[in-house]
Amino acid sequence: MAETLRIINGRVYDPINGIDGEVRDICISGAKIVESVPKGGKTIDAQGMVVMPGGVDIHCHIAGPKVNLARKVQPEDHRYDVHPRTAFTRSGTGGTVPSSFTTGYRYTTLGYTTAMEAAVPPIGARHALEELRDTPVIDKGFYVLLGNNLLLYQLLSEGRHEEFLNAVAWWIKACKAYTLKIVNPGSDVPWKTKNNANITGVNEQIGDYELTPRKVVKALIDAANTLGLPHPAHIHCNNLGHSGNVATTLETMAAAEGERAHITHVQFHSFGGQLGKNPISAASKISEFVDANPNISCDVGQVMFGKSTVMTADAPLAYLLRNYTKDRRWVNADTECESGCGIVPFSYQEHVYTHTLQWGIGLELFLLAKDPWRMVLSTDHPNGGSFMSYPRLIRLLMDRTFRNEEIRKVNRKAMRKTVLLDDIEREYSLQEIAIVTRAGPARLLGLKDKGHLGVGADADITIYEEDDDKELMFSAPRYVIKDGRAIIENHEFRTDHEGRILHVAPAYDPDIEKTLRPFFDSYYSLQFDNYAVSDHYAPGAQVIPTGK
Amino acid sequence: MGEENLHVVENATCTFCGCVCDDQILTVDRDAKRITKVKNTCALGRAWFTEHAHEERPVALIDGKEASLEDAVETAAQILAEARYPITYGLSDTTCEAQRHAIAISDVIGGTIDTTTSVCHGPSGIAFEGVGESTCTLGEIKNRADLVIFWGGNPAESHPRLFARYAIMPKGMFTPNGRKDRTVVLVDVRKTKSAPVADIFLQVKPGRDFELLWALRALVRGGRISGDIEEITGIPLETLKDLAERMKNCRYGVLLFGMGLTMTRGRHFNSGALLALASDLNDFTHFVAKPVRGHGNVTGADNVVSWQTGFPFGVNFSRGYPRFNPGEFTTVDVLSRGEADAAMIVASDPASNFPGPAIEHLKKIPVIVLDPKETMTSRLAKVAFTTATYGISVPGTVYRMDDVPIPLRTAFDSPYPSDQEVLSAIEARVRDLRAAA
Amino acid sequence: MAETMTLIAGRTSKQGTTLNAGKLKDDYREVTSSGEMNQDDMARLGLKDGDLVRLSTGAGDTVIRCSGRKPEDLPAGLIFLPYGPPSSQLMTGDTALSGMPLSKNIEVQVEPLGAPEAEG
Amino acid sequence: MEAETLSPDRLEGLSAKAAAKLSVQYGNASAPLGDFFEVAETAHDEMRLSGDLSRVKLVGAGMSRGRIQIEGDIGQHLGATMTGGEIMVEGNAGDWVGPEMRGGRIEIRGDAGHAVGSAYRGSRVGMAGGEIMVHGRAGNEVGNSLRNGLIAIGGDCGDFAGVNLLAGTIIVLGALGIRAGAGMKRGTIVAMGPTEILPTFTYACRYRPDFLRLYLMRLRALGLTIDDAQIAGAYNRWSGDSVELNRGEILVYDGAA
Repeated sequence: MAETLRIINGRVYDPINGIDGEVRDICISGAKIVESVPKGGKTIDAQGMVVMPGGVDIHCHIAGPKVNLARKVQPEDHRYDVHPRTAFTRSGTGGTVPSSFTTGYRYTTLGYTTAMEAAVPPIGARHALEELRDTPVIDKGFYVLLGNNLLLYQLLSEGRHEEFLNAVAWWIKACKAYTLKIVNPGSDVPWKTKNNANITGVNEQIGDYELTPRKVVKALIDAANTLGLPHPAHIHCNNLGHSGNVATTLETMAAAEGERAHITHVQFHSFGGQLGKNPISAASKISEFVDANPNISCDVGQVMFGKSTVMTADAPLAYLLRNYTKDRRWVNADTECESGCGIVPFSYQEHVYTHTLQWGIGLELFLLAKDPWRMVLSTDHPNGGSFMSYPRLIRLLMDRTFRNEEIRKVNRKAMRKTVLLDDIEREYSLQEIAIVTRAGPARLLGLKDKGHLGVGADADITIYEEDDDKELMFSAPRYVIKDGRAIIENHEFRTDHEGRILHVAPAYDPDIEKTLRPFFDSYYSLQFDNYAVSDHYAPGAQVIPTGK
Repeated sequence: MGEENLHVVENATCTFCGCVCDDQILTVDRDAKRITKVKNTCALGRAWFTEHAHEERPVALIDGKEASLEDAVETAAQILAEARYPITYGLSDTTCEAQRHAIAISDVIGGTIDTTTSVCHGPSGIAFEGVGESTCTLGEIKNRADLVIFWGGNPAESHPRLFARYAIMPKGMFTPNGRKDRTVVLVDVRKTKSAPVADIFLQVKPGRDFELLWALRALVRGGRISGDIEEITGIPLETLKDLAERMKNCRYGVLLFGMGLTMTRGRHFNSGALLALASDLNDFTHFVAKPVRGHGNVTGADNVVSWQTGFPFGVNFSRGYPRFNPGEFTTVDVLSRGEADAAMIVASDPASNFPGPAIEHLKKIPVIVLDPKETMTSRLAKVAFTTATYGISVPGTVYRMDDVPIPLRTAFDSPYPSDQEVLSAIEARVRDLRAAA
Repeated sequence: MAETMTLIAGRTSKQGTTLNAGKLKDDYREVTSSGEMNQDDMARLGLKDGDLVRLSTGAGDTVIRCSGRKPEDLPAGLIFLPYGPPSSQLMTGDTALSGMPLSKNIEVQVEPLGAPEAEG
Repeated sequence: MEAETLSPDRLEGLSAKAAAKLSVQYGNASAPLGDFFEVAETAHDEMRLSGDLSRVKLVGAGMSRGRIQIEGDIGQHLGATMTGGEIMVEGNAGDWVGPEMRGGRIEIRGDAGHAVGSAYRGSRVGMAGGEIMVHGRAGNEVGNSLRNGLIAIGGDCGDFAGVNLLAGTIIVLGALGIRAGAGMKRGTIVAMGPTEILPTFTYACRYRPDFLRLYLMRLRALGLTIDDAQIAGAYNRWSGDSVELNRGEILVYDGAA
């Protein structure tokens, strides 16, 4: 007989099921939400509290090769933010790139129960999975980098579409990934062969390939949709951080031609102005396009002031940013045939024009969005700031007075380039917060059992004490329930929990190995037969179905 | 008789050195528990696989007397749970799966965990924390590198297949003619067996690597350097200028460096100078650097300790959370200063390669050893476990010197438990003991 | 008449292969206690291939068997010795905040002992 | 043992009884101060420590005021990140004297270990204010990443003095080890003894720096041995490091003017 739990008297926010703050009971049996449970089981009285599904982070960097390099390179980031062991939980360190255990526990202390690592090179999949296994409590998965893959480029440029599609499926399955990720498509070619150059537009030819970023993006968007991945191609556009990149971003969105596509940390891609000059805000342009095109979804990638760590598969970007910080440290790591990454310790400051503008653009994107289901919350942790700053971001969205106070503190010149000085009235409701932090991301990820509290849903539930200070309210939930178990009760950890790996396993024609093997034998430094990741690395994983 | 049971293991992985070649083909006699033939290997790999007929030893010894696995685990757990300053060291010749339990034990008992990194490329790790690193996977060297510089290392003897498989000979995407498409430079204090492969050999005066690297940095960045550079380093200014130009003008350059930098006066600053030089060169072209790591899974140890604690080695848990400070929490220091009151050594032999004062202290405290073979350290151990060898009788994960994780295939079963099995048993027991305390 | 020279401890393939057989085997002992020296230095010290020298530092001392190398391969004043118990006898515990004891380019006193006693 | 408890900020106003109850870290467990120390009545924000403290770490860490007098040797991390107050050590000190300190004063009558007034690993800035005086010798990495303040060493010091120096002054009355000032951006390193200069430094001139006289006279007043010739004498000036801004200087005493 499975353990049961009943949550009573709480105000429930469950946008997917159209429940907006009604007081009602939630019944849990085992790891699932059920219609009812027999009387007499364990009960939580949520009188005066807010009940929401567990938070879902659609885009963060928490595990894998580049994350671990970023940990290693910043001992000072950990030294003054330690995470002691408890009777139930392992110790670790925090900072902008916490250790694996601390990452899991800290997401839990915010009421988040699912998080997706957004960029892992295929060759590092095994590594990412090993780290995710040491990331407790939350369910987790990762997106595999295929946007600069040289074999895929070859197949695509030679018009071998069937093989291309099968190779994409093979790679996703071999890595146990959740979806495919595209980062600055085409950039690795000039980066590695032309004195660290970068791609400058979606229509520029990629090296000697008969390809452009637009063709690569379109082909991978189609592949993801043809394979019926629960979450579409997850795209980091070209020209991140460059003035005027809004044009590139709009062209990339248009390249989807109506097909489903997710544009990530869109704040970084919403710059107006002229290349080489100071950027200005083009948030409204992006906002209008997204509202008008339901096939497109975004996460914001909000910048929050303070310490951050730039860590990205967009190596040319990190190379550029290393000149914008006093820190001596710059990490670059090229990955054979597949990818690369760059890391720069960074911090966003209120008095710096560009930093403040980015902060403003992010807020604009939230406040202008007509459909919050397709403009969900992220800081591109830890690029825009740590996930630990989500509560503060929520307060900025929910509390107009607080927001205006903050706006007055920052670089005035930058604020004038946004609409924020017009005292925008919009304040996010609890329901809207539930959408951008849970229901929305879960729906975009195609996680049917997450992001809501209906019968059959995973019993991942967060219970907050209502408070006028929304930052306070969202930084310390009273209860966090994962898979039906109360992990946090009265703000304290009561037990440890593993959480599941989430991945997909699209079907492919086994003959594709005839195409892959020779390429591996020629250009890889490890054996084809040692490349694919075995189940040993994802015990108890949940395989999300693909296909229409 | 064994003939019928000859068995072939393809794509096996050699864990003897940091090259972690995963293309080994083993012929195994499973009756005799021996590997009789190895293809695609080097002298070190052949010895690693073929010399590995396991020894007839008890699974465990307590005070040198044969003991049951259970009693040994209990005694080890008692020692660790009661210790005030226990240190765990080694871990570079075992799987990541085992390493995870070793760290868990240190966390639970408030101990210190350190790996052989601290006496290998630990200084490079410290340097990394100062200047970062431009680096790559070995396949990028194979596919792209047209200038390969070996500094303070002797791969011909320490990493024999580094030349043939990854760095000099292989034909790659942009190096279709293999060796012909590369210029190879070797910098060392003596003409080693690696010297013959080099187009250019620079014989630097002993202990002058830093000055040479620093001068190169200045040349590359257009800074001035004094005229007596040849007196100081033994290398003429013209030769240096030529090298600087080659570096700036190559298409994809790589600096592979060894312990000629990390073990000499200057240590972390020597590595730092080289890493900084490689980064500087990216103002002109694409340039990477890579420490040539020694043990089969020392890189895995760095990775696992890093993701679990935030720090790569020399981590102390005595306050209930991880702290990092080389020179304070690194094993040679902790032992030489006589601080540790118990030690667990996993797959390493400090008693044969640590400085005298450290070995003297090891003799004074209860030591727990996990090793497939009898070693000088296991001889002075209070509790000694005989464990199965990773990559031969134990599957799991190891990380190549370029952080690429590679799975292990087994050749034959061992009568002994794996490090992971022993360590997880100890972990379970110390958890109980600490909870009770 | 001891001289000051520079010791370099390092890996060799022989040290590596014998290590597999076991560190307590004679081969390994043999390899790790056989060093190389510049021919001219040996001549000056009146040493022949196979002769013994005592190496000592502030930390300790050890006796090794030495053989000659040509000056172009091994400059004067250098001694090369494969890693092992003998070389570690010469290291001190101070790592200068690096965790790494100095193991290469150690200043050592070199004292020629002449031919080894017949083993028996 | 780790005893950051031993700082005027923590002890001020406490009775001996109360002070004895404060905890220190002994290995992996905490224990009352009184188990290890006999606590006499403490004078108003002034402490005296005696006995063998060479294994006691972090004494005076984070202190902001008051005075600590240590009769004998002291362990690592003395006065780590302190912002004010004064620490006086009669004997020798371990590694990391005043790491990342921001203000205050530390004086060591004997020798100090490595990394006097330095940055911890990963930190961009080391000592950023205050003064450290060591009458005896010091180890490697004196003033690593120093940004502001004065470090004076009475005897010789080890290698890499003033490595990555950002600003501030290091005065060594003995000889410098090798590679002093490697990577320095700005700031001044002064040496009385002979020293080997990195090839990336260039000789500028021989002169008599006025600012140095003031420093030296002050240090002499504080009890370091400095003769008139050194105060009035001439110094060879090297500028570097040319791999960085080249705006730092190393001054080496070159006899009477």
